[in-house]
Amino acid sequence: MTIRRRLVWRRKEGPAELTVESRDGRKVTVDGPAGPALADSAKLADGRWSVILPSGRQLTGRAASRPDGRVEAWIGARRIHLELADPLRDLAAESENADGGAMEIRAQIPGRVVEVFVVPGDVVAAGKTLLVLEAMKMQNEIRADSPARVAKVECVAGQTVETGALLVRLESEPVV
Amino acid sequence: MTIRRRLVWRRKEGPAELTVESRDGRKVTVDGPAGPALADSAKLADGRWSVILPSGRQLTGRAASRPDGRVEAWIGARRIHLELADPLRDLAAESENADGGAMEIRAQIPGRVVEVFVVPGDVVAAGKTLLVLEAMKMQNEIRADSPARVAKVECVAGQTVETGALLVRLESEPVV
Amino acid sequence: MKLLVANRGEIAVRIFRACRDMGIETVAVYSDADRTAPHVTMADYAVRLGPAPSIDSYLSIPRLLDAAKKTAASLVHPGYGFLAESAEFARACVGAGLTFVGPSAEAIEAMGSKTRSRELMKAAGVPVVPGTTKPARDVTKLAEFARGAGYPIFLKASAGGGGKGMRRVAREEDLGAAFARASAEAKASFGDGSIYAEKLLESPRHIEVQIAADQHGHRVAVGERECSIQRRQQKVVEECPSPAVASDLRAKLFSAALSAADAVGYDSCGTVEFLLAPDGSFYFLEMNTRLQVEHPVTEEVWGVDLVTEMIRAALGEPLSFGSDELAPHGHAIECRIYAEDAARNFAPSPGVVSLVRLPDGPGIRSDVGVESGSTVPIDYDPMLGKLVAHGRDRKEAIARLSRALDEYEIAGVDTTLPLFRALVRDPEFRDGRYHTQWLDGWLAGPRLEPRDASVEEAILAAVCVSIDGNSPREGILDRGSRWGQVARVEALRAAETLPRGTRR
Amino acid sequence: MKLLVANRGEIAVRIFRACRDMGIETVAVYSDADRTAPHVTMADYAVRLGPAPSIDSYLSIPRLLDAAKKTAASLVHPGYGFLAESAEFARACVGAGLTFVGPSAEAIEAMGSKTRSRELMKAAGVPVVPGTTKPARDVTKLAEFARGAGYPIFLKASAGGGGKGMRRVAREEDLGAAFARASAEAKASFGDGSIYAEKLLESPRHIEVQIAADQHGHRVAVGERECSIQRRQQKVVEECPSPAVASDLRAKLFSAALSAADAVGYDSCGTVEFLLAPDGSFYFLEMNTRLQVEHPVTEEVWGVDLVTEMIRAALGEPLSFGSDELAPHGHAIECRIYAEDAARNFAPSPGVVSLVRLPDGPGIRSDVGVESGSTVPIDYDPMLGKLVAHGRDRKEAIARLSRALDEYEIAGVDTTLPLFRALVRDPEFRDGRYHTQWLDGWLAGPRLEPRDASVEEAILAAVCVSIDGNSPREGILDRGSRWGQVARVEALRAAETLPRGTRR
Repeated sequence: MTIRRRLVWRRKEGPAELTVESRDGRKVTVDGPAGPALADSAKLADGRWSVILPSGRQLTGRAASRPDGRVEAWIGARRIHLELADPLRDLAAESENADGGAMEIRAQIPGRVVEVFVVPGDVVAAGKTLLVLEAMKMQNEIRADSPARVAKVECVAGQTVETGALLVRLESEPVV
Repeated sequence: MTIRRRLVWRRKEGPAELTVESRDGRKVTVDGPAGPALADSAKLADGRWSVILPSGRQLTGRAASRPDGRVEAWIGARRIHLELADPLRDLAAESENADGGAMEIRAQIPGRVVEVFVVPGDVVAAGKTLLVLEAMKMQNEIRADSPARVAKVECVAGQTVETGALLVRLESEPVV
Repeated sequence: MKLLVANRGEIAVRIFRACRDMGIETVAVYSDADRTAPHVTMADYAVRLGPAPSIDSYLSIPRLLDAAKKTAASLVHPGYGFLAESAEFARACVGAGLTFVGPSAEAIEAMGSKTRSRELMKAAGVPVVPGTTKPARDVTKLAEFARGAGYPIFLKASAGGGGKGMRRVAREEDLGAAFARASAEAKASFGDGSIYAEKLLESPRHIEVQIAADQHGHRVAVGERECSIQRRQQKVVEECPSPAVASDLRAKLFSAALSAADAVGYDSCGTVEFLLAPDGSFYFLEMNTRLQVEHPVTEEVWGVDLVTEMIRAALGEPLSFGSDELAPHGHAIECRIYAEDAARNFAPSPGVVSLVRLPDGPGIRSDVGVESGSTVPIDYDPMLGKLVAHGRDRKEAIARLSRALDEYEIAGVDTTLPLFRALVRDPEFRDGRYHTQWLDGWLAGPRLEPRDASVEEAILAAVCVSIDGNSPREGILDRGSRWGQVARVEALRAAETLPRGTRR
Repeated sequence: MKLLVANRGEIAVRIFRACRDMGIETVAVYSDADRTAPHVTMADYAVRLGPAPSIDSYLSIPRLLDAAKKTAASLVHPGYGFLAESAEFARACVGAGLTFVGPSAEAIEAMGSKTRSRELMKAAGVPVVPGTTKPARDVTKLAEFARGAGYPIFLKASAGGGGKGMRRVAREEDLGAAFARASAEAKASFGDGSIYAEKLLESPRHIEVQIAADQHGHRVAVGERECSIQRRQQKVVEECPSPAVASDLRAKLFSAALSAADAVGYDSCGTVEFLLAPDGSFYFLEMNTRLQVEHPVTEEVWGVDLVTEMIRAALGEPLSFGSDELAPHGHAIECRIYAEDAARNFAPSPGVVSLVRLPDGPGIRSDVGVESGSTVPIDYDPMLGKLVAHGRDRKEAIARLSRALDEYEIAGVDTTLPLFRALVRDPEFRDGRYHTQWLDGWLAGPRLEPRDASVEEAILAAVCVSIDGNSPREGILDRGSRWGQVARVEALRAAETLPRGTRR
């Protein structure tokens, strides 16, 4: 069973990509901000995971993702929060399109547009909710990742969308 | 899911039948030596079972049967042994045939006769091994349940037998 | 001999353990929500009371008495909360020929009414906090008192405690609204809406003295407990001994507590609560005529078994120790583990506890009422149990508590564990510099924001969510059910129709 | 600061807990059989040593030193068994610039050799059991001694204990064969086949004194332990205090133990073992220059943390208590829980522990090295951990131990739990009337036959096997795998090629 997962770790210092790769579920390579690290991973009977990093550092804990993209991780009584977006799971994801600068936000799975909060020309701050998309009975606010200007709005409230349908096109806000 | 199981509980005071019946796995009727009792039964996450009897008596424990027909039951650190034979599981079972007195031991599932220890005319005590029958890679000694005289031997070592094939016919030993 | 516990959760487990130690057979009662709860599956006998709501189960005196009759139980222990301070229940047990494990109904009644108990204390020369003498059904009496004693004042339900029916009133304008809400809450929790008012002391400490007594007139004060770490009058952490009580103050507290117990001829285990002002003066607050949640810290330091003593006393046997045979050793701290999310304003978090992994080793004791697979019903007080750490001194007790918290895992429901983890690292807590308002202020700060993940922790999380079955996609589905459940809870809470067992 | 534990299982967990209490980072080492063992998953760092066999992992000094270097650990604690009494390992650690948490290599060496230690004790005026002075490689010297001292005599490996390389010899004719087997066993366990002989005392009690010392010459005797419940010289149950030691005998034992420690300038925690004859005379047996399995009973009664004291001593800090500050309170009893079936002649029962459910509540402490899902490898000593009960007196300790056993569940492997359940009900045990040969005699009787089921128990079993997935038919299949496994073990045992870690 080969596993290959691309995760986006949204940190204060800016998003970082984590690629998780493993052929046997035991030797797991995690390519992160500090380069690739081979983690000797083992799942425990009670559902927790133990990883031993090349430095010998050992961590055992559990983590589960929440619909809002946040991952709730626990090591004993310590609760750790991290925004670990999985493009597959985020009902929409931004991708740099050809002509750079512009970011297209497309639906990742079929859903229904519940509400739209922006019109072309709006200038939005990072975290501003652009629209609410409903899929599998879960409502998910699609927010701007960084400050931008709304170039195009391709959907209206009540409209159902297919996977890949363009929802909003943003242009990075020229530094004024 | 309706469950109906007939178990033979081999006690010092002689075998007793336990019929277990339940439509929902929760209200379980166990018809035993002291008459039918409705046991409010619930399975716990760790695999143990809790039963509450009509008297209010509560027992929680775990039990698993072993190939030799014995059941190993545990209540905390207390180990309890009981011979809880399941005709289905005993590769052979005695049944009273028409003319009373005689008991026929038939194969319950297809197997191979490994060895035969008796010849017609032998007088056997309870527990004497009559033959060894192999099924599903398990060798199982088929023993006489009570003192008897071997009336007929219908199988030879090495012979494979079908379900229901007659192996040995015993006659209850006349009290001398 | 059989003992029936008219309670559930960790205190039922605690009392059954004392019964086993004494060779007494155990009878559990349960509502439909508790069929497979640990207190049921450990008991020798178990009797169904009724559906989940407390009024049809744990608060139903007729059904409790039937259960005792059915199993021929001769002893009944009420635990804490529910009917523990109901003189009616105590009388009903005695009326049914049962031995009630606790004080006499008269003692419960006398100490149960805040106003009557204060009169008794004044007569016995025990200092009391200035307050109204009669329980009031309307606000006028309270307004008069407040104008005399001066604000701020404190409104309290006269028929019960545990944070129910309590309101702080800083100014006269707020009195009317506060009274209405406090009275409604008291009515819902104790069936009696009468309220009384007290002068509010500025940042006092809550010190209580454990009393052990028998029916032969022996009464012993078994150490004090510090219970000032409270959230909205609800105890969260308790310690023994108190970091703020030196030996001379201790002697005065003990004798005041003993006078209180003598005043009602107390003959079981009970606790006399005081408020200790910064200037060292102390005032009688109330006497709890029952076993307290926090009794384990006293047991660990003083080496006594308070539940066994209660049962012995109920059976007419003498206390198994005199005050001269007792000596404290070390320091113990207890954390109450609630199924509430401290980071979301202590929103209750009912649901299925998918994993319980308890800490162990030197100095650690867990009295817990759930195990992996247990359900935390929405119908009762969401306390899962208590973590108790004992060390040679306060420093070692805190070090061991912190170590135990690193080993503690509860999954499936949110808990107050992260709150304790932050608390044991707080300098003021480590120095014992706190009082009854301290935690509310502390919680207002940004202390419970979970730390951002380190690179190593992010790698662990990535492995968990990627290799594991609960990858995000599935995550939504199974998460969905739980989040759906929390939404249901929020709705229920908002509607405040939540029939709660009283909280202790 | 990081501490590496050169050990596994419950003692590694125990030492890591002390490290956490002291704020020291923890480094675990593991063989391939222990990757997911609790001592690994709780540690801050973990380093693989090698494959399962001890010689390639826990007994490999080079690999242990590499692990310390890799993680920059500065402290090494050997635990018990494995390399705990290897002067070579102590020296290797010091040579690699590491701080060995334990006594000096010289003290280990001196006390490690049974014959040298006896010479030291004679010089220090401590009474010793009559025995050969030099370790013998052949039987003639031993035969000479035996003829002089008179049979029965006791053959012991001079390089280690824990029941390995030990044989009782009742008559001269049996000496040759017994010597051969004892020497072979000692060779296999400690790499040194030399044997020495001792006069065998009739039904003596095994009493040991705990010593705590630092590098500043402070040495304190911290109570005695009773360890007479043994099976073939292997401790099974230990108690503190001993039911057979009154205060005047205690004073004599303490001073003898302190002389032993002084004789080697002992500067860590250690234990001096004595044999107490029925007439009250006692003889030095040996000094264990390490932490003992049974240290928790001393910790519970004397309120000390012996592992923390060892680490402080290794760091050059003084003992945190003087003998005047110590006082015992109550009584504690420990049961060693082995993955062995006492009813089948203690046959080892390796395999997967499908369920571990530990008891808790007042007076109960579990130091355990497995959890649900853990594997019990066939390669090491099959001790899973220890159950410790503490009470105000011996009677309460036994009552609490019995209660804890009713809550204790270990499924998937056989354990010695049923043995303890029967033991706590035995009148002689309850009266403390036993000695080192008592248990072997007791085990010969029909005591461990599991009781026949009552009707109610049969109903429970019927429900389990009928409604549950594991109905008999499936029973065979999944049972098969485990029984297959036991067969494999029996074969291995018979071949005696079992490379065991030394047993304590």
